[in-house]
Amino acid sequence: MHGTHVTTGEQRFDVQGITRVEGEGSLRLVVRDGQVIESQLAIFEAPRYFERLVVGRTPNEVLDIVARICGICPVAYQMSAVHAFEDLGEVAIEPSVRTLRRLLYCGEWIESHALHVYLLHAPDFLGCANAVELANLDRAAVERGLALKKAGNRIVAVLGGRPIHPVSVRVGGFSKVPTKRELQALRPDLDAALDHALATVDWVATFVAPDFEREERFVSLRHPTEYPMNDGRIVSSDGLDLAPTDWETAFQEEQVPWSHALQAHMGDRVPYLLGPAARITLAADQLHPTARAALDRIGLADAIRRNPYWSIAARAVELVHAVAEALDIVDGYVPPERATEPWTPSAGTASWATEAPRGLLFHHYELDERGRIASARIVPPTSQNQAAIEADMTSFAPSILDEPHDVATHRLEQLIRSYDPCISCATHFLDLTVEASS
Amino acid sequence: MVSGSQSGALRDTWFGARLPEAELGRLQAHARSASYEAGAEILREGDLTRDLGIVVQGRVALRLRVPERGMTTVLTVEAGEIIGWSAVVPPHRSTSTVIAVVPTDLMLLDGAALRTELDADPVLAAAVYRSLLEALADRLTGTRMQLLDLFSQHRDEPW
Amino acid sequence: MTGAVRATIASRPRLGIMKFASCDGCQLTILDLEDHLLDLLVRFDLVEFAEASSYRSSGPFDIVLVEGSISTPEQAEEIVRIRRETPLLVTIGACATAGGIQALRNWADHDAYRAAVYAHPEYVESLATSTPISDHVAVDAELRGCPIDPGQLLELLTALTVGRRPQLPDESVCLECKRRGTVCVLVTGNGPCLGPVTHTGCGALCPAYARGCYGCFGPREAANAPSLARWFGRDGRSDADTARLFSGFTAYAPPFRSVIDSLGGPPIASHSGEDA
Amino acid sequence: MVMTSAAVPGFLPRAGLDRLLDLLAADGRRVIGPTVGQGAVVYDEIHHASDLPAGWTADQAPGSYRLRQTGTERQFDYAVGPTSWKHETFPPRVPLTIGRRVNGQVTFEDALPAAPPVAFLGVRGCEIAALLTQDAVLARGIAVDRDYAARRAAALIIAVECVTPADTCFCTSMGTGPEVTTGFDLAMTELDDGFVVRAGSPAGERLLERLELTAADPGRTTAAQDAVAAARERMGDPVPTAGLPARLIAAAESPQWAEIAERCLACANCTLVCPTCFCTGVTQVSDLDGFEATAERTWDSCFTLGFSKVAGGNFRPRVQDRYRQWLTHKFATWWDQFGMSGCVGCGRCITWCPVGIDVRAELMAVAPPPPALKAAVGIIEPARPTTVKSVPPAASAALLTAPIPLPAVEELPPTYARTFVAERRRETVDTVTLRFDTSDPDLLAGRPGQFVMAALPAFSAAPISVSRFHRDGLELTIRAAGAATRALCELRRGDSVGLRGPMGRGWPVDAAEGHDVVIVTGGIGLAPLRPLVDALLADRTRFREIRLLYGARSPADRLYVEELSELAARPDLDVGQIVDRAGPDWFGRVGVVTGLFDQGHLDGPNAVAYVCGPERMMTATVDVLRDRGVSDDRIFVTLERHMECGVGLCGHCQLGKSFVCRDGPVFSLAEMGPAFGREGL
Repeated sequence: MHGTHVTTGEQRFDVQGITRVEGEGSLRLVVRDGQVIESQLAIFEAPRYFERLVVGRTPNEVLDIVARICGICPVAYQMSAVHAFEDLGEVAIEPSVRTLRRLLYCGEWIESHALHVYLLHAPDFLGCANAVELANLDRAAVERGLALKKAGNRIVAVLGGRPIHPVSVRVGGFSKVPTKRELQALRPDLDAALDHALATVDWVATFVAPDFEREERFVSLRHPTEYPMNDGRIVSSDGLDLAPTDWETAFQEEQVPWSHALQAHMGDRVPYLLGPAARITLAADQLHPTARAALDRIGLADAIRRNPYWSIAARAVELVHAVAEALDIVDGYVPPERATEPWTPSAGTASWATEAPRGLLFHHYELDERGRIASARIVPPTSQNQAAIEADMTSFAPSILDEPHDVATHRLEQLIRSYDPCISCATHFLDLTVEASS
Repeated sequence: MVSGSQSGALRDTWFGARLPEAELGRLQAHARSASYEAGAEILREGDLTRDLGIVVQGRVALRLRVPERGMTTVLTVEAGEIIGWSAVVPPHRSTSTVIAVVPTDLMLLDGAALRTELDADPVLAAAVYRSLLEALADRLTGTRMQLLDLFSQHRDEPW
Repeated sequence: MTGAVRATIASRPRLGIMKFASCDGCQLTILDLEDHLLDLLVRFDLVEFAEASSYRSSGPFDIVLVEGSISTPEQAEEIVRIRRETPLLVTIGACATAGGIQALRNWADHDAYRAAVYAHPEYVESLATSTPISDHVAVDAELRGCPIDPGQLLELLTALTVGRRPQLPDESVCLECKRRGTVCVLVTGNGPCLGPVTHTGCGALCPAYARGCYGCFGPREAANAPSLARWFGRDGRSDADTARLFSGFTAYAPPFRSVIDSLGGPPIASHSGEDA
Repeated sequence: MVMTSAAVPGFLPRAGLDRLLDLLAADGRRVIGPTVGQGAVVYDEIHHASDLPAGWTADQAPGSYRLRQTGTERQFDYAVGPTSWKHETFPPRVPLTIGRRVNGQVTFEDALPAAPPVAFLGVRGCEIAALLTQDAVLARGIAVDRDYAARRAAALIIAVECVTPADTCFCTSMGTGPEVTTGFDLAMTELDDGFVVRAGSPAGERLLERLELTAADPGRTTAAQDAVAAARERMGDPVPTAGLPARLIAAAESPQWAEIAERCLACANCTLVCPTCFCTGVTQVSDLDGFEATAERTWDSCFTLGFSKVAGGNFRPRVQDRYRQWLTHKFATWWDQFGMSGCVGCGRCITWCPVGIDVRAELMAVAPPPPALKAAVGIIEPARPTTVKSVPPAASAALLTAPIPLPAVEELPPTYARTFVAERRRETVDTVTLRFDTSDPDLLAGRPGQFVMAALPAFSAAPISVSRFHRDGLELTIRAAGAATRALCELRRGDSVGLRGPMGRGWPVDAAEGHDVVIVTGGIGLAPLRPLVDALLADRTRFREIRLLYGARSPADRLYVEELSELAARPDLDVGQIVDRAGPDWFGRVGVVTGLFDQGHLDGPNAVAYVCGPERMMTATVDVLRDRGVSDDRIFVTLERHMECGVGLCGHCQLGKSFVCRDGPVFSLAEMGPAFGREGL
């Protein structure tokens, strides 16, 4: 549904219902006399009020509920929440439980990145409308993507029972932890997945990305010894350095009139970008050696930083990282003594940030004296990226104004997809009703 | 329709056989017989029902007009059974169209005269109403069974 | 007989997959049928699946799978339109079949909800309720669950290609627990479990992971939720705590809803976070 | 050193248990026994004695099970837990057949997995009784479940006497324990320092010899006996069983059923933990095109709604009906079916009921014993006929060669005769008649009223009445009522289908000899009566007047229209037809089928009636027949019930004491008694 309204001196690009993104969104760009006067990423996603839904619930109930914010990255929501509650309760989880949490997250990264790279994003580079068409061109590639995705899903399913909305994450650990044998059973799939992930890196490196560069402010977690995932400090490409509990000291959210969106920004109102490109830019030195070598081999580190279309390469490299790390964890696994550490809910403030596949995900809860949620704030990565996406659309616009309108519109849509926006995630913040244009 | 006075027949019908002897004789005066060719319309839905009828021989169909489906037969009445009970029960309008399916002989009792007799004679009324009630109850039971549409196929699943 | 949808490579039915208020997880389950995905998709003409394909269609369809609950005025109109466009409408997931977790707001003061999340609630248009699709239009079949089970989804799609009735039993989770050898967590005291009154389909997941079922597939036929609720209350559990057990992803489905009501409502109230 | 022999029990020191396990392993047997897992004593693979639940027991109460440590080294101090041996002998899912269908041609092949040797360690008296009970149902009746029989034959039974009954146990009342008396290879009694071991079969004797035990001294032997006796003492007799079956049947209309349904969740836990419940369904696992499908036998339960579903309806929609079916079957009709009780008193259904419904209390509430009986303690009806002998498990052939009441004529998995469609005739908009050519002698030997199971890969096998027998084939008239019947209706000439049968008991033709015959039917119900008409007319002189009364929805919904006209023209047969509604071009009767009785005289006391149609139609017809003086033993009806297997093994079609598929589908009203037309049976 590509709308086009060309008036004298004015070009409008409307995509009502961007496809191959999670959830329902639209974009609008209005250019008048060469100047971008409107650049909006809007979302037709009905609000579901999760921050309200969790009020009155126990922390463990919250883990089940917040997973439902997003079907693509439920683990991310469980992770930010569970770390927040454990931080508040000063629960010391066993190292092997902590490792299992990372493994669970690896599974989700693999599943989410494989989905985006193969089924949602790659069709753009190869001129296809979907994965079925892509399979007609290159069935082996799609099957490779599906195998990767399946490997990720299997990790989540072994640890949490099912790939979407897994059930085992509990404050203090897991309701049940796998046996050594159960994890070992993942190995054949993961071995194959590592080959697939490396092949993915080489495959996407052959793609031709539109010529577009800009300087971006990146934000991600950074940990002294690990690639950012569950733990670390919040850092930015221009020097920010915060504890994961302190996101609110540097960032604010505000509601913009054309959107249900609560857009996040830093004090200086300069947009910032989260996600694979940010992590690769800020923490490439922590990549698993196999992933690091793959990144070096394709030589796209710079392109990832400058050109948003190359986020596909960042995801491919992170696929290698997640599979390689998962293999290491499976091999070194020693089941914990206890699946769950005992824990008593208490009053206070619980907050934490982890790295969802799409970037930094911040949770903040106030708990009452019975340990029930009194208030909540959940800041998903897509809401934080929205301003950066709109700014990039503005920068990108001049390069497509001479293209035929539908080509230009398609380019814009592609640009949006390269950020892997997760609109369902953004439940509580996104729902832009596009103002009626004449 | 061919009409005639056939006074001997009422006693031989299911309806007549149940009447007390004295009353039977009195009703006999209001009885006449009628014959219909196959396809003849005996009564039309909505019309005034002038006679209570007893099928002596043949078969009549009770039909309702269903605009989407045309005329639908909902019941056939066989020899020995009654038609036109609305001749006795207000508002005396026929609830269906009655057609002779095959050549049919009816015994007809004049409705107005019958009603007058019934009002005047509790013994007759008791006997007639009882027979009518039984006939109607039978018909109601049958109608309920038909309503169940037992032989139809339930297809509430799309597969 | 006529009327049966049959999907083959030779005659591909027009398939639409769409969503309302939801997390996308049930649609994602379609893509999670990794091993069968490509073989399945060639048997359908996938004319609408915005999550995974750039082609769009507003109808007509032969089959529509709908995810999500109805929670805005536009959605309430759109589902009526879609129903007109398809002979076979299948709802997928707890949001579409029961209203989802967001249906908890049906007990609450909606304006208070909006104000709690948005500084400018006047910008946000949404219904006061989140309701299942079947509250708005007739539904031909449903896949339960939050999210739906990939096995059940494959069974549905396979049944459509083979031309048979999908095997989607409406029985308790307990049967599956017993078949897979999981010991009853309710009886061993490892937590309250909604399995006995919950619709099967997940493979009895939660008890196998050492926790009670939280009812994400919704009430099964003849779900005797009041009896189970009385049992939960037997060992000193408060009505409010029993109510919270039923106040999950299918809370608004009738037998659970009435139990919640009888126990004083779900933990979330419009005016405060108090639950009794 | 005195070596043990068959006659002399030996003593196995606790430390010697691993030697027993090693011997079993050396024989290639997997050992299944008790171990602690998931908060309970469950049966799982046992590799070492250390896998056993040493020092564990459990406190059991209605709806509650809690593990508890005893502080001793004893390994068998628990009462039965959530698992039963049927997980091994009758697994939850077993592939039966693989069906393939290519270009309209079907093939079926057996898919049963192998049954490798296994040993069950720690089998209790009540559990042996349960195994013997399932033997009677699944392996010793007129139909044999081959998978069960093979697994059972492959299992060595090592019993351990129960000396620690739970509060939920009542084997003493059911006459199944606690003493282990039969049906075992080895039986052990645990003492503080080891086990007194005795053999119960040749295989057990050989094993005992190889254990090279010293003879148990008299002190130990006595201690072992005392321990079991003490267990019996502790249990008492909580369920007076004298006269219980009759009392339960008499209580069919008790208000107590509805009261139980207030609490019962119909979750099916009781039936699945029950070691004797045997009901199963068949699940089809097919590829995307239905070219290949595996039929799996799957545990089912009479508590699910789908269990009693038939096309367009359900026979047990209410929970109270389902509970009544279960309890009545266990404690009453099981006797009629198998000559024994279906309950062994293990108490699992009590402990594992999520809301603690106690079957002992419900029995007493529904069918209270007469006051005199309550007083007379110890009057226990023999719960298990002594004629049910143990099955020597090590001798696998014994199970199948032991005397059984009737020759095993049917088996699961089923075998289907591939049969080809020779002719296809459309009867009505949704009904076709298919003529099949076959030389299969079984199929050709069918009798009027019998049915076949018609199977297409990927679809559940459908019971279809034979609508005509030919010298070289048979006809099936099929209405597209569901997916499977629709697929059958779509078959074309030359296509093949798997047929099995004929099955069930047909119309008793001889019963009509010398009598008037009235055949009353409606809709598709004419199909199973058509062979009866054929049979009557083939031997017309044996019968007096024959009247066929047929009701249909509309003239166009009638089957065999031309044939009916021909029949109506015969002087020796009276045909009445009636439809529920008709257009103006119909000159026949309109109304209900019972209205046809007014057409002429019915000499009730001299008549035999055959009735087939929707149940509501049949009850109305039976009312008229009885009113006209036809006696119940001369009124035959045919019943529709959910059927999965067709041979009395899946349990779905039970009606009171009968399996409709095997004992019916034709019954006389006299046989059915008050069950006919009653809600929820």
